[in-house]
Amino acid sequence: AAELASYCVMLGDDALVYAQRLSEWTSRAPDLEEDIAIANIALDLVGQARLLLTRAAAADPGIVPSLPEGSPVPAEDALAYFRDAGDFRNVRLAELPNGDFAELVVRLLVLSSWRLAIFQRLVAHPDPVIAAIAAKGVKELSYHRDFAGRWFVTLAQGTEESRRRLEAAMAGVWPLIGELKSPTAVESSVGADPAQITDELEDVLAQVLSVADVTPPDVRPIAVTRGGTGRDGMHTEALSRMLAEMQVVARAHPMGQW
Amino acid sequence: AAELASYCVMLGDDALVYAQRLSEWTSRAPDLEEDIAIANIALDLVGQARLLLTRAAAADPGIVPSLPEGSPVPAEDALAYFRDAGDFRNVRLAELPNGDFAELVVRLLVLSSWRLAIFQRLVAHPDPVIAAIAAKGVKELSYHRDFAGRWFVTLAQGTEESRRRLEAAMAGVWPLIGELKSPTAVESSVGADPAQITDELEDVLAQVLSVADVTPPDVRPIAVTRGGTGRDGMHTEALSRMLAEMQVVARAHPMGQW
Amino acid sequence: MTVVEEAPLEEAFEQTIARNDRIEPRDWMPDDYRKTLIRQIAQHAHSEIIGMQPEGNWITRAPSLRRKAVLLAKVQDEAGHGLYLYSATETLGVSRDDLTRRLLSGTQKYSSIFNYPTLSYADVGTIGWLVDGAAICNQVPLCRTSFGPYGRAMIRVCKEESFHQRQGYELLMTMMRGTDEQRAMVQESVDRFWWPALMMFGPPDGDSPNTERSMTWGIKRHTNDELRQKFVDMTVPQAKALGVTLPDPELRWNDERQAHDFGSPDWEEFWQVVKGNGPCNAQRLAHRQRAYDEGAWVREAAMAYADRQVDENV
Amino acid sequence: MTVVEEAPLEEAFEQTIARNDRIEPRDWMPDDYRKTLIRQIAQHAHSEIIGMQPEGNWITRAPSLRRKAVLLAKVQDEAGHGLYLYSATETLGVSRDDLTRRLLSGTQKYSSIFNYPTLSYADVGTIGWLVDGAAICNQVPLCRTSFGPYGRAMIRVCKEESFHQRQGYELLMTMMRGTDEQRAMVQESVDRFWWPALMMFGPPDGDSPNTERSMTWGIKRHTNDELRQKFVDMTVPQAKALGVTLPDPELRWNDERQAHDFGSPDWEEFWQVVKGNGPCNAQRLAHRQRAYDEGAWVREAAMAYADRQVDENV
Repeated sequence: AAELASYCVMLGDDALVYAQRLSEWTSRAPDLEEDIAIANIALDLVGQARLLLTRAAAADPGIVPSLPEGSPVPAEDALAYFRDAGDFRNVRLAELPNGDFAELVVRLLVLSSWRLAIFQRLVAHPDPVIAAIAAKGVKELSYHRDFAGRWFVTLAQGTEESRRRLEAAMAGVWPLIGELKSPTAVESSVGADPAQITDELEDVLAQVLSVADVTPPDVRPIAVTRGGTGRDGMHTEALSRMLAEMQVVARAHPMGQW
Repeated sequence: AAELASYCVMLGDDALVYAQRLSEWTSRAPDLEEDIAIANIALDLVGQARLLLTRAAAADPGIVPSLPEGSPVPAEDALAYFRDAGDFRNVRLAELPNGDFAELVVRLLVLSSWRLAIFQRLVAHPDPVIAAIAAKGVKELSYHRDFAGRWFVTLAQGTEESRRRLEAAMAGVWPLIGELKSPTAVESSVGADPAQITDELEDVLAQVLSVADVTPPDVRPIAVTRGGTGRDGMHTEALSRMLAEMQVVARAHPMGQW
Repeated sequence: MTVVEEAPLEEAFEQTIARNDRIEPRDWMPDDYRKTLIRQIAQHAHSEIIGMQPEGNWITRAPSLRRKAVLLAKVQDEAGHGLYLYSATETLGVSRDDLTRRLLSGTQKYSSIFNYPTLSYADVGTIGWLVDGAAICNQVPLCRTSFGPYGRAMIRVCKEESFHQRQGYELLMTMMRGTDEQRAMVQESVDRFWWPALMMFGPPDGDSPNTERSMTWGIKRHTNDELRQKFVDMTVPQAKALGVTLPDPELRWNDERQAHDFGSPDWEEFWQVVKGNGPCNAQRLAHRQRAYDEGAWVREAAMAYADRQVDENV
Repeated sequence: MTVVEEAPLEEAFEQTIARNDRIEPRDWMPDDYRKTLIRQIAQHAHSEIIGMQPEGNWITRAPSLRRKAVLLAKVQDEAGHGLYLYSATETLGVSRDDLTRRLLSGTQKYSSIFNYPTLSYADVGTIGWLVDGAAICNQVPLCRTSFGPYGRAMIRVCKEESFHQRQGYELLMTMMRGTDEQRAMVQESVDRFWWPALMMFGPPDGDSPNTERSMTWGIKRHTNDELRQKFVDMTVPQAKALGVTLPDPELRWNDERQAHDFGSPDWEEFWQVVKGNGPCNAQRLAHRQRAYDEGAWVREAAMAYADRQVDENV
């Protein structure tokens, strides 16, 4: 149960943290259609995060931060709003500060392709709640990946400027893909087969890059340090800043009703 | 005593909030010399804020936010870190998000000229603590104003680009000068003579603009609304975001020692 | 189209209006009617787009995941409303890009309410309750407006805004059941938004030169003061149920009129904000301008890509 | 300068070195000596400048006004150290702008420790205690280094860094007297920084090809492993006084050696970070590049203005 909870927190935090970055785009997108689409993706991910954090809390109530006696804050919000950065288990790619629209497209392509590969396999997970969450998520993530894939090709083949920006964005995102391919013990034991996921991620990216006629950037992955990675609670400097903003109202009112 | 406390909070918050904006510049200035100078100005203002908030708390302990029994947080920090945006009394010009270096120069010129005009008069204030704070501050603020004034002239007469940026910055700052010239009842009764301060501010700005050969921008002041201004606790959307960051560690540890 | 032909066309137009039927984009319409419509629908569309900012300001700080989802969806709906309304305007022969430029240059306006800042999470609720409430009062009659695409867009918009209004009211109701601090937040927010909400109906009828013509054309169906009265009468019992005080000492029930008497908003403030000197006018336009500028390369890339696809298919 | 003249010059240079006297910028020096010095002093200057970022990350979140002032002053001192050290390098005939470009292009390095992130306020204390502590061990001998401007700069730098180290230790000590959460923060921070701090002395002596020549020239005065041992011996009792555990199960006093035995840092990680693949390498350089680019118009304006003043005075 502890492992299952831990796994749900990982997947939930990926969704929660990246949804927060996507929601920062609201009213800032290149056009109304993209503004709506990005909000939609953020909404889907918030929904996934809620289900997964709730499942995690049910599997192991011990992981839910304790709040003052009588606090009406539900478990999903206790987890989202009352953990410090070091207790988050998302991959670091999810938390990086936003760049330009090309950065959004590249990061979304990578994260949604990876997550879709995971969810497609979790549909058959022995835990029926996770299987149901995955079944719903597969539809959502297919849309996210399509949106990112279409824009990836558009930017690659649009103007010189858009291709230049796309390549710069890839150079920033690629070094963090290694973390997606390095499963923790919990993921290997409770989750879908990491080797299959990695294969599918690589296939999908290769296919999109080929359609877009783009080569992978010549960058090296960020090294593993004794400190560990996002899955171990070792994050970039960006996460605690993001959480300061995300959690400020909730933390000011631990007894609040919303 | 309540009025004196309130006045000290106003002057203290102007310093605290603008120091926070200036400190965001650290490691981002155009060159090392400016990085050092900006940090120095921020340091002076943090120092002024500490003295003024401490004086305010001594004059009226009722204004200090209450913390859990036994908290070691001193009054200056209780005021700085445990008030919400609506309880801050700084002018809105102090809290605006940072722009480019030209924006820094223009805003610093206005705020330091204004504050120097106030402090020069407070040197003779009947409250000996305020008089002493002012005496120390006058030296510091003269340096701040000189720094800003020199850069104002440099940017005005540097390149076309620097002049364009300077003028854009003035267009952003000027609409908020009206608030500096509209004293609250407390300022009129406890502080230095507002009419003299306004005159001096206008004189100084006119002089710098004339040396720089720049005309004031053609912009209208932000209107007074029933909501009031910064001095009434009615701020821009930027202040609560700034405080979310500034206060996050302190608020997470109300019983903490630092 | 020559002058000779215009007489019967104008007659047909006026008959349609008189019958309370819809004018459609392909129908003949007087130039002034078209211009008035473009101005009004565009202003409405701009209001939706600029209106994303004050509430959007709190998405990243929403205090629960449920509220974050609700707020994201709401702001997304506003973008959607902007989209339909720009489409309705496009049937009158102006492009969205054109209208965006007019917004950014200040030649077209948006609702002044969005030039006030949002200062606490309670503002999200208050905007739903009071601002969307006032908007609905203004807009429900527009579902019967004479121009077809506008009327149909308004039916959809009004439906969604009623939903938003209920959500806003429900947030405030929930907060009022919470802590003392939360109740104080709600009251403080209502204090700030009450008067600006009343100003949303526009200046008093005596100072509203366009009202009469718009009513004749069936673009507008009630005067500003009528709508304001209706809004006050509708809102007072809601405020009571919520447990907040509306910040107007003159507000009281008038048994004779069977309506509430109420104080007068600060019309000097109203005109200042309309003229661009409100607390957030510059900020709102600068935000939109930045998004527009930063998106330019993306829109260009999309066009270049689309052109290439067309070329390849030829 | 011809070959004929070089022999006596070289002799004078070597005599100066042998006497432990200073070489001054106007003195003759071998090309390799000059290059080695430029590389070393520039790397040191770059470290100060990049080192502003990890601590600067917490200035805006400092948990008390006193700590905010202390941290602002410290980061400001680092900028100051960068300034003196760039000036020392300039006496060897390279400009600050040149060196900045070499930093940004990655052809000159900075201390790898700054490629680790700062994740809590305790890191401000830990950096003062361990990182400045290690830096001082490295730098105190450099006060006697053979090149005059470098040695004199180091005297000032070391004095200020000792002060910073005491401040860092004092912050940790204060936090350890605070709440359980604060104590946990300190321990977690020490766990992260201990091994990277040990790596600051460079690779084991066997893998450090430049050490010997630098020692012959009096640019360097102790080997990496000697300094590392000294640091460990100095730090262990401080850790005990603080009440934190150093995360090395092999760490223990060796009575025979009268020194501590300790484990080996992960040298694979060390080389990865040196090669640019550490957790923050890209972030640190991108930050510096952005500041440099965004400041370009200001530096140009200042030069244009200065040129104009000179012209007017001619």
